[in-house]
Amino acid sequence: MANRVAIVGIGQTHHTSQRNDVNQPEMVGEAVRAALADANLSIKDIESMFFGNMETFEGIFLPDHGMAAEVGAIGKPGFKVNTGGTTGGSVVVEAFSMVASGLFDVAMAIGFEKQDCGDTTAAITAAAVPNWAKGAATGAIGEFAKQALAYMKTSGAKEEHAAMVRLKADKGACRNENAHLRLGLKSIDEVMQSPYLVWPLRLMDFCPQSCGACVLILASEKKARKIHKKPVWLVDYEVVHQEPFRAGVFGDPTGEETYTQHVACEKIYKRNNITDVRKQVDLAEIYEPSNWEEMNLYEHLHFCGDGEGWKLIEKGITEIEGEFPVNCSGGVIATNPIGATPVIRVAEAALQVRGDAGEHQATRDVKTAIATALGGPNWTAMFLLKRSV
Amino acid sequence: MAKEPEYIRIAYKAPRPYDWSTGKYLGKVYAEAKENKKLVGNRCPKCQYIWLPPTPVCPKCKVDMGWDWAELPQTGTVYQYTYLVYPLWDPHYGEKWANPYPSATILLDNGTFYRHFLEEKDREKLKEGMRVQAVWKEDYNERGQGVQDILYFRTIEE
Amino acid sequence: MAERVAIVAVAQTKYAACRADVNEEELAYEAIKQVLDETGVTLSEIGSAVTCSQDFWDGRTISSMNIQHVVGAHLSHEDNISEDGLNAVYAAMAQILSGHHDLILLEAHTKESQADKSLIENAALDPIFMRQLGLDFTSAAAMQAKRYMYKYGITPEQCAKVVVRNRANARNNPLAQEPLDLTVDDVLGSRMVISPIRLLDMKPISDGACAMIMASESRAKKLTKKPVWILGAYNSYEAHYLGDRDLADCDALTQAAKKAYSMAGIGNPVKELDVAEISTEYSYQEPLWLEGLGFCDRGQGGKLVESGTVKMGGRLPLNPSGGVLAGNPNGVAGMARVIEATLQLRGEAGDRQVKRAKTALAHGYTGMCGQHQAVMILGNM
Amino acid sequence: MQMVTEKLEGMDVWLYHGQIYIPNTYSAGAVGSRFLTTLRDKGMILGMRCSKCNRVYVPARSVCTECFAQIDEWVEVGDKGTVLTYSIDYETKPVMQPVEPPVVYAVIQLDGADSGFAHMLGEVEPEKLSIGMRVQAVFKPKRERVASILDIRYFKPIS
Repeated sequence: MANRVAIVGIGQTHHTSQRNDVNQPEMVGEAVRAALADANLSIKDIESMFFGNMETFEGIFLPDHGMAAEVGAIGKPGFKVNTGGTTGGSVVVEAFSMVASGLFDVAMAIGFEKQDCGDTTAAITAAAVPNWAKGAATGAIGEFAKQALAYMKTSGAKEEHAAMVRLKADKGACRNENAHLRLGLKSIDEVMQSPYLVWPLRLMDFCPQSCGACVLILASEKKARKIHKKPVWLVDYEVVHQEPFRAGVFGDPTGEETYTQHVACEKIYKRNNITDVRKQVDLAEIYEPSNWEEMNLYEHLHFCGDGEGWKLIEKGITEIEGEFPVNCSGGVIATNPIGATPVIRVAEAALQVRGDAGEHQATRDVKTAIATALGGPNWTAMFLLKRSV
Repeated sequence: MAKEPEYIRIAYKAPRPYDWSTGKYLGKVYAEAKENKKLVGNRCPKCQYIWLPPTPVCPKCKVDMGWDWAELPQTGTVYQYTYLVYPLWDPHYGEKWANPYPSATILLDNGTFYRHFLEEKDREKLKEGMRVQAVWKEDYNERGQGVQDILYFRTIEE
Repeated sequence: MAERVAIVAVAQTKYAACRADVNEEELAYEAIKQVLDETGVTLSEIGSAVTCSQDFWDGRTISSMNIQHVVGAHLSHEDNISEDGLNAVYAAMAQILSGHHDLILLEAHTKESQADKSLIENAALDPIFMRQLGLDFTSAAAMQAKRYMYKYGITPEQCAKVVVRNRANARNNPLAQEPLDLTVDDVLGSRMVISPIRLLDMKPISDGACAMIMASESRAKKLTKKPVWILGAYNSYEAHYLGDRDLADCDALTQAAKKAYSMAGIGNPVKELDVAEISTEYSYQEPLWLEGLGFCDRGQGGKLVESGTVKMGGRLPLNPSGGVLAGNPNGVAGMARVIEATLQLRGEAGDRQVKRAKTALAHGYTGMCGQHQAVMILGNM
Repeated sequence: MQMVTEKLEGMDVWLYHGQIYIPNTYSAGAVGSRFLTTLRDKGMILGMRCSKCNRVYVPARSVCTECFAQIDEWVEVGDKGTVLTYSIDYETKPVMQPVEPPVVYAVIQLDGADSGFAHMLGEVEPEKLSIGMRVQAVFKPKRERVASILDIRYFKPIS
């Protein structure tokens, strides 16, 4: 690989369902300024800017153009990417490539979604092939409902386990001042009594629609050490897509499919000599649109064996004070401004590695972390972060 | 407490029209459905899997599919199902809409997975493994909408 | 740059006013199949796909799902760039230079005929201050044209000559959509659409797709005898709000060009470039962009476009392909420019071949009044 | 909306004449809201000055285009100005255009502003338009104003 790349600036807005006080460009500008402040840089130091957003969610075509002034992009190079839920992952990959390639020393990855502009589920429904599966109209929720069914069937997990995941997420979110849903849940009963959205998924089993933005500043090795006292090294990434028309998009009842998570994590673990994930990696921030999917992802990312995901949550292993904390930030089920969501995963993992996560800092020392993105028909983007190289 | 300033929001209600083409592969499905009430997919020359919807390239083997068509059985087994509780905004219909029929992943009897709706709306009677059969729109003039020419899959006793 | 990045194979569909006979996937595959056949590369070997499409044009959220089978993205890397196609080439270049990938398939497609162009463009405008006025890119472009003509004395005749030359050049390009024998009077007599822009000042509605294979230097040499190298590339944003910049100038393009020249070691573009393919959806843009590209001084674009310099056989032939004015879809246009430049540098441009072409420029832009400008320099040495 | 399909002649290919329809609502934000409510309530056009660049932007916005500073110095600009450029749209676009064609668009430099202001011209004869002509805002009657950029009906020529 060419140049080493480090995260030297992290900024995000607070995330919430409605932002009337700002328009979309101003909201993204908040995160840009927060990242600049974190890196102690001025906008002049940023050599290039890359944007990630799902246009149909806000109904704004070329949104990067509309915000050029508010984010300081005028006169700077960059472009926008769109790969569904993994968009925020793709934008980190583009910014990473631009620095690793030597084309730039400093690049900004900007993910954003202002979901009070439109109807997210409607926009996701528009992802169906219009002259094929028209009228399916269950959006992403329907797919994750099927995933939950498949997971129950193959692993033997109970609804209680999904509720435990939700409770853990809320504990993290309540300690994270930027998180969207901070419910203060006291027991799993509160989760299991929430109404059904798409059977068997309940309201509290699924992620919200959030407004928010998250920005990372990436720098080459020679610049990184000058910019930040605690650069976090983005040592590896992998992006894996897949065809969308097999049995289950997010959950495979046949047990025969290779998942994108398998391909992504196996490549990353192999390249980085990781043979025992929970021993060699200290923490993960993963993209779990539903609590059921989180348990699924534990298995697909090889945090445990197949069918054992629910045991990790039952034993408290993935709690904030656990042996292998997952989503100390509260995760996607608490906060989901889609284009920003994967950038937040990387940002939160980096904050943990820096030890700067404040109230939601994991109990154990975090030297190495994983961040993932999920989107489209179960696409994966995955990143490995380290304190030292 | 300071009074919140008046915040303005600007609303747009403009449908964007599209003329989506089936292309020739999906067009073949439309033709067979309309003319013969047949469900067809195309077969990968390498893995022999029959793809629905059809595609020019096998997604898994990544080879050219050629033009090898196979008729699919219209009976199968419900592999998974779910149903919508709240109406959701459907961007194609342009209104809030809840399909009254449960959505299912059906394993057709040849081993191809296919998603469609189930006629059975009684949630108590839905179960995985139930046997189902396609029910077509009978009026020729109403067909011509591809797989929407199949109204739903009906529970069958065997 | 230590390792160089090569273009290994290129292909385009024939551009057409309406391709209702295919969907996006089939359209894209027409081009992709050609680059696979030419190189013998299989989709399974492709490490990464960089695609270029717009959800608004495809009428589908996550429009890259439309083509993921035909780019071989199953259990493989795909990124989708929602900007002009030239930026996809730039993204692929970075992926190769980063060492993460050494063989990349690129694809861009748009079927403009299936959608309402004005409504889509209107959705790009700031929804608070501009969208409600009902502006689209053409009505905004007309204001840019008016301002530019006023400020620098560019004439409708000079703009008409741009159309005549581009449409005539297209006659030598078998894939061009609308090659035409036109006179200046034909252009000036065509229907006024949005004053001062007439029907023939605009590109026609267009459907089409293109594909490329790019590789690292070592990989490229195994795949082709005629690699084309990317020598420099850069892009830049302008301000969005129409009143925030003087529409008669194009600072972003000046910036992008300067940086791309400096990467490629080019001091005098008109002398050192052999051919240029630039994106112009409207005739006035050619003289304006030429100023931005530094081919002439500010305000001298009008004289340059009617001079012999930019004609076939001139010192720096412009758009031998017929350019975007002869019909290329949004999003595809910039990648098509890279492809045409590549064909010139490979000596495979047929009747439109520029003799002894060694260094070429490709330009693409996205958005209202050229808000996002991208420049790429290519060479065959 | 029912699914309407059409078979292409001579081939097994169908067109689906459909739509994507998702209503959208956009927040103007604090600065944009004050600009719009001032249009509605006072018939007054507000700009924002960057104290560093000394540039006045209209419509008022929160960030300086030149220097990226966050700006908050409100200034009233004139309702009269000079046309920087214009175009005349003869096309019919009923869904998106607020008035019947031809629509005359213009960028106008309002007195006291450093940036142009994009809007429409009215009460004009197309052949008498020119860059540099003086124009003045014509507001809708107060009861018709709803805090939108269209509370200004158009700009009309003045001598």
